[in-house]
Amino acid sequence: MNRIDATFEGLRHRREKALITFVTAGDPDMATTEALVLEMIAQGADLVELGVPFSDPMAEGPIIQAASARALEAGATLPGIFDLVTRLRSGGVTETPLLLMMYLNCILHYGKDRFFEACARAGIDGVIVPDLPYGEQVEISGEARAHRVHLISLVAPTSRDRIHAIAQNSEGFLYCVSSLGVTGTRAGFATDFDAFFGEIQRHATVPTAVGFGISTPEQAKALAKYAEGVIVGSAVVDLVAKHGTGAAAPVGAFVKALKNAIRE
Amino acid sequence: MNRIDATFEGLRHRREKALITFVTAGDPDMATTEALVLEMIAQGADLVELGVPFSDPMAEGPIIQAASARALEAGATLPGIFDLVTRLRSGGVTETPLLLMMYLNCILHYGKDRFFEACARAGIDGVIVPDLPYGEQVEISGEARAHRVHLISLVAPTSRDRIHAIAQNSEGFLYCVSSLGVTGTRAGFATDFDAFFGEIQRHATVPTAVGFGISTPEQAKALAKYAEGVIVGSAVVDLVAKHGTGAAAPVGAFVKALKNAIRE
Amino acid sequence: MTKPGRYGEFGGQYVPETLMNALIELEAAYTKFSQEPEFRAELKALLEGYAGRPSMLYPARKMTQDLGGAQIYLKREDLNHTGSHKINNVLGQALLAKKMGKKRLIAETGAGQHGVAAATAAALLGMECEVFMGVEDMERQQLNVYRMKLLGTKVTGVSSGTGTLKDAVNEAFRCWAGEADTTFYMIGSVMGPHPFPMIVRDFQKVIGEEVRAQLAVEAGRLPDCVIACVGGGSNAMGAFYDFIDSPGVRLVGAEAAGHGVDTRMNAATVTMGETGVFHGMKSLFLQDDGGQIMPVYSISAGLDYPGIGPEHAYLASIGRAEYLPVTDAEAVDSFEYLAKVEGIIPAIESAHAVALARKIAPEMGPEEILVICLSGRGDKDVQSVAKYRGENIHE
Amino acid sequence: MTKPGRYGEFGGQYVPETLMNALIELEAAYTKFSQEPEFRAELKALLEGYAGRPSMLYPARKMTQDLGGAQIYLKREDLNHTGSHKINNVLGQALLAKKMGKKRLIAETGAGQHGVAAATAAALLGMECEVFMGVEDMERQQLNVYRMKLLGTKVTGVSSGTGTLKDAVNEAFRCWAGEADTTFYMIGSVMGPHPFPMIVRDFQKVIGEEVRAQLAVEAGRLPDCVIACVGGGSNAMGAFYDFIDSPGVRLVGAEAAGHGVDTRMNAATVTMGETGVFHGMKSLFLQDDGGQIMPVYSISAGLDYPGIGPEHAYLASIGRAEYLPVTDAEAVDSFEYLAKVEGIIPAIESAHAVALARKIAPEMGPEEILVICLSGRGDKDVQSVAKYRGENIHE
Ligand SMILES: Cc1ncc(COP(=O)(O)O)c(C=O)c1O
Ligand SMILES: Cc1ncc(COP(=O)(O)O)c(C=O)c1O
Repeated sequence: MNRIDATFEGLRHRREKALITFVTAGDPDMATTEALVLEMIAQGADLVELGVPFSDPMAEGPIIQAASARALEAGATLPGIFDLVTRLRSGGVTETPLLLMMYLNCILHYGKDRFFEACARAGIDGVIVPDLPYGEQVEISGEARAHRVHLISLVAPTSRDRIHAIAQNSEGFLYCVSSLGVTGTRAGFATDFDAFFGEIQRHATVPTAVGFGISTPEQAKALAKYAEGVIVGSAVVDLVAKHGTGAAAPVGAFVKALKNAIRE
Repeated sequence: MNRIDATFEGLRHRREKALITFVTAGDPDMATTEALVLEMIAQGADLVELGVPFSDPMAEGPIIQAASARALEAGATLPGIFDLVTRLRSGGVTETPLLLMMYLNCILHYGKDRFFEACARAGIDGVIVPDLPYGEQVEISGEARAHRVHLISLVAPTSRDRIHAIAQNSEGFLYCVSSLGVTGTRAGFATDFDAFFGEIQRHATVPTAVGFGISTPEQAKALAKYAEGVIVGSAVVDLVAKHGTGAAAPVGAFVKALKNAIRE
Repeated sequence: MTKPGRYGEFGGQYVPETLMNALIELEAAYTKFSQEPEFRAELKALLEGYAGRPSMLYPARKMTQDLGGAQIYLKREDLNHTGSHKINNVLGQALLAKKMGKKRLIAETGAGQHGVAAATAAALLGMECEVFMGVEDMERQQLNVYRMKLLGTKVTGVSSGTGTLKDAVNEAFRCWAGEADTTFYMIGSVMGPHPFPMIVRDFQKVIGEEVRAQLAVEAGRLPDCVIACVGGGSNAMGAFYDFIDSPGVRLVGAEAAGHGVDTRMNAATVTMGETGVFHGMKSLFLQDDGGQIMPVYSISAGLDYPGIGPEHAYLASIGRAEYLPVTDAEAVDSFEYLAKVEGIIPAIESAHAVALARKIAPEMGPEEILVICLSGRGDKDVQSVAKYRGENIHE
Repeated sequence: MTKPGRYGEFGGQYVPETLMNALIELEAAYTKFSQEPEFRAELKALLEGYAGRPSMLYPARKMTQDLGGAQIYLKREDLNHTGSHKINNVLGQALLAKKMGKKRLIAETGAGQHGVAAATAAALLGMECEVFMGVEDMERQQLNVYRMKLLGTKVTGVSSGTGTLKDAVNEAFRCWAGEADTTFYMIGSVMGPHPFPMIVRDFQKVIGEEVRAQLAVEAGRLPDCVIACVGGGSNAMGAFYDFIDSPGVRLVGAEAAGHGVDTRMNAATVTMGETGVFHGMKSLFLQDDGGQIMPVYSISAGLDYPGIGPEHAYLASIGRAEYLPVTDAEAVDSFEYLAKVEGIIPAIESAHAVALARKIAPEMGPEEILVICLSGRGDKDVQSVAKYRGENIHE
């Protein structure tokens, strides 16, 4: 069983919400990323997304754009990230699902089949491709499935008629975008969550997780009630930007606060 | 009798050619111009042209353009030039014809009638207006005649069919332009002088003088055979440019050489 | 074309889910309005009564004589209002936006050509407009920035990435993702996710349609060869489209080879690129070993784009059109050539097409016809050509 | 007109005798060729097939609505090849020169507009060309100098006088006087000695003739008012001429008032000038107390001339046309206005006409028609307007 499915099943049994955190791999270097992943898991992260840096992260706001640029500048590559994942898996991270968040071109360039094979070998459980909307997923869904890597679907408040189909055809979990625009931290949300999640939950066949713009424990708590999981990205990356190689401690504290907030 | 007519008559009696020299009035200042006129007459100039500086001397080459600009810069004005002429006339220049060479706009701006009256009063015998070709002379010929000032006509190698009419209607002397283009010093002449002067002399009712580009005694001598007079301008002005307020001596020597050359 | 939005394997809609609804809405609106006689009449009125269409098809007699081959015609997009073919597209898109009830237009720009055109259309139709422009480009093209402001448009600097065109496109998509309900994104070439490549091509295909009609009158027949420069590919697609189904018409795109395709300093996408996905489309892109999009270079700011419209990638893949590289040196040479020979200073982009024509025309027969799409005028490029020639010019 | 070459007391041929033959030859050749169907057909072909005529008559609906008076039309000379009405004149004169068997063209230029047009015509017709330009102007307009060189023209600096347009005219006449047998002087406006004002007017009158024909179709009637800017006066004369005998058409010229007619920094010839003789013509000129030609000033290089064509002086003297001063401030304001309201960046020269229209249109009725001659496009002026507004722009 894919670790993502197992994790959500375990959480459901414990009546807990999943905390999903994100860091850009290789920002500021791979060693820091490794430490961050371990610390986040230690402090309560249930799933971890590793951002694969891309020159042109179209769906990202300034915080993750900058992290991506720093990682590329520092020499991050996809093979290097697979190495990191391999190290994490052999270093004790056996249960926590690890996902890659990355742009399609990097997958195509690496070779679709070769890519998913590498994912499976290293221990990647799912892939989030922000520029691969439902409808274009056939591009890589066959290869993903062949290697038992979940291709995570995203659904947005503007998905409207598409919500039904996306929800019904998702695997792992359904990434529910909590606000329009790009990733980043936000003071508030304009989305009508009751309506949005009402529609999603009517059709969802997998757990849901909400993300995009969640930056405080309070926001995490408020949104957790709509979904089975909460995703926090830019707020973590922002701490890495500020603390660099010494980010593990502040990130750990932040993750702990987030987990506490959604546990209550 | 107008001094121009009297002068050419006297020269004819003496079988001499007229030497007509030109300086820009007020270059570098009025006192120098006064000294130059006296010295040129002393060294053999039979008629003297005073250039009235104009902002845009369209018929002039670089030498006289520059002199014109210097004179304006130094404050030369038409009233100042009339004063100079008045001084010359009362200071002993009683016989030598003095002419103004100037652009039409300065005459019109001063007032045509007022202008010729001032000429007559100061002792100007003729006016050469390079931008008033035969055909437009009616503009001021009435006023000139009323004040007994000769309006000197110019004729050029390109005048062709016009030579006849210009020659027949000229007064004082006929200014025969020895080369195309503008005033200035020239190494040689492309004009077919035999043909040009043959045509002129067939129709001329007044003496002829040749000018435009004559800068050496040799050139003066060579051209003198075609006409009753030779006009030298830019070469004199060039000496003034070089010697400034001390130009009288070199200009005098040059004029003497010219007169000797056309006397032989 | 295989399915809507696909050109062979190329095209598609590779955008964040947040944008999908906007694309669907756009496609629906375009399908609806583009078939309405009223929309078509209004657009025609704008093209003829404002942009100055039809643009002249000019028989370049001296050039023809000088090259001694095919009869050369120049399709004079440079005579359009604002000086290039870009106006065709923005008038179409702005009108569509207005019909869709959008209040606000956004656009990306590289050197500023599309930005100025977009700002012009916005001013004319009385709409709010914001143009995204890389900070590097803003610094290099201050005059065009000021021009857009004169036209009432807000210019927003983009400092991410290389601070150039591709980053401006990224930022425009990001902005659009946040406010697609009120805002219309006017993309500048036949690129991006479906339906953009189709829409822009449809608004530009008037170029080729006019060429066909004008040549029918002038020469009673089709051209034998049509040449256009290719940045994103809008003027080329506009010039080619009407001839795709006429197999006798050779279609040639001029790519910017910058310092040469044997260097890293070029933008020759078809020659040097690989299939990939970027800016919402599957097409050919210049990429590095890791699949990162490469910084590109050309003396011509308008050709300085690491990708190409998907329909071009398709035409290249099936061999229907050829795409040949032209270096800076060749383009500058042809810029000077056309000025001297025909008294026409072409855009440096268009000079790339002229350069190919100078190679191809002499190999053709005197009864054959070659049409160059002169996509824009070169006033904007005089300074950089002077600089290229080592002359130091300030204004 | 009283006698050939005279417009009332204005006009004439006040040139050195050395030039008279050239003027006579020119008049004879013009009289001959301008009546020949072949010449007329060739010129028509150049105007339509190269310059892009007829130029559009554009109904400026937003401006009309904004001003709330007359219906405003813009005669779009800015869409011509090279971007202004100047091309009409140079194509006519260059063709005439060719017919006369001249090998060489010369021209004067101020900011470079006429020079670039002249160089263009020379390149097209394959003739040698030399343009005289004040050294001050060359320094200020390096791009246009380079543009002329690109077109194959030799640019000769004139350092005499103020080193500006009037000195360039002087020098062109001086040059012509020396080589009129091989050389044709293409003057840039309706100025200089007869027959130049007539010839240039004839080559520009197509503007007004087209307006008449286009309005007949559009509105079924004549305009009530025609407004044009006046430097030497060629675009204005071109726009006015066909309507002179239609007394219901009000003709208004916009003069450059620079910093104001109460300062010395202006070029408002009719408002502030006096009758005089300069550059071969009797007309109105700005002169000082001694009859010296005054240095003039305007933000618009194309209006920066101390005189006006003699036919304008005549129309002013008989009250058939009005000439009103427009300051730099008003012109810049209208430059910005037209950009924002219609998406058209006018030449700063033409912006003077727009400024008058903004005053006159509101006083007219909504059934009345006002035509502005938009003599050129404003790309060339963006930088100086930015500077005027205190923005520091470099390229
Ligand atoms: C004059 C001109 N030609 C060509 C291009 C390239 O664009 P496209 O390939 O979309 O025609 C540009 C882009 O700015 C341009 O300004
Ligand atoms: C665009 C434009 N308008 C007007 C003028 C003024 O000339 P004219 O009065 O002869 O039309 C110029 C001169 O350069 C010009 O470039």
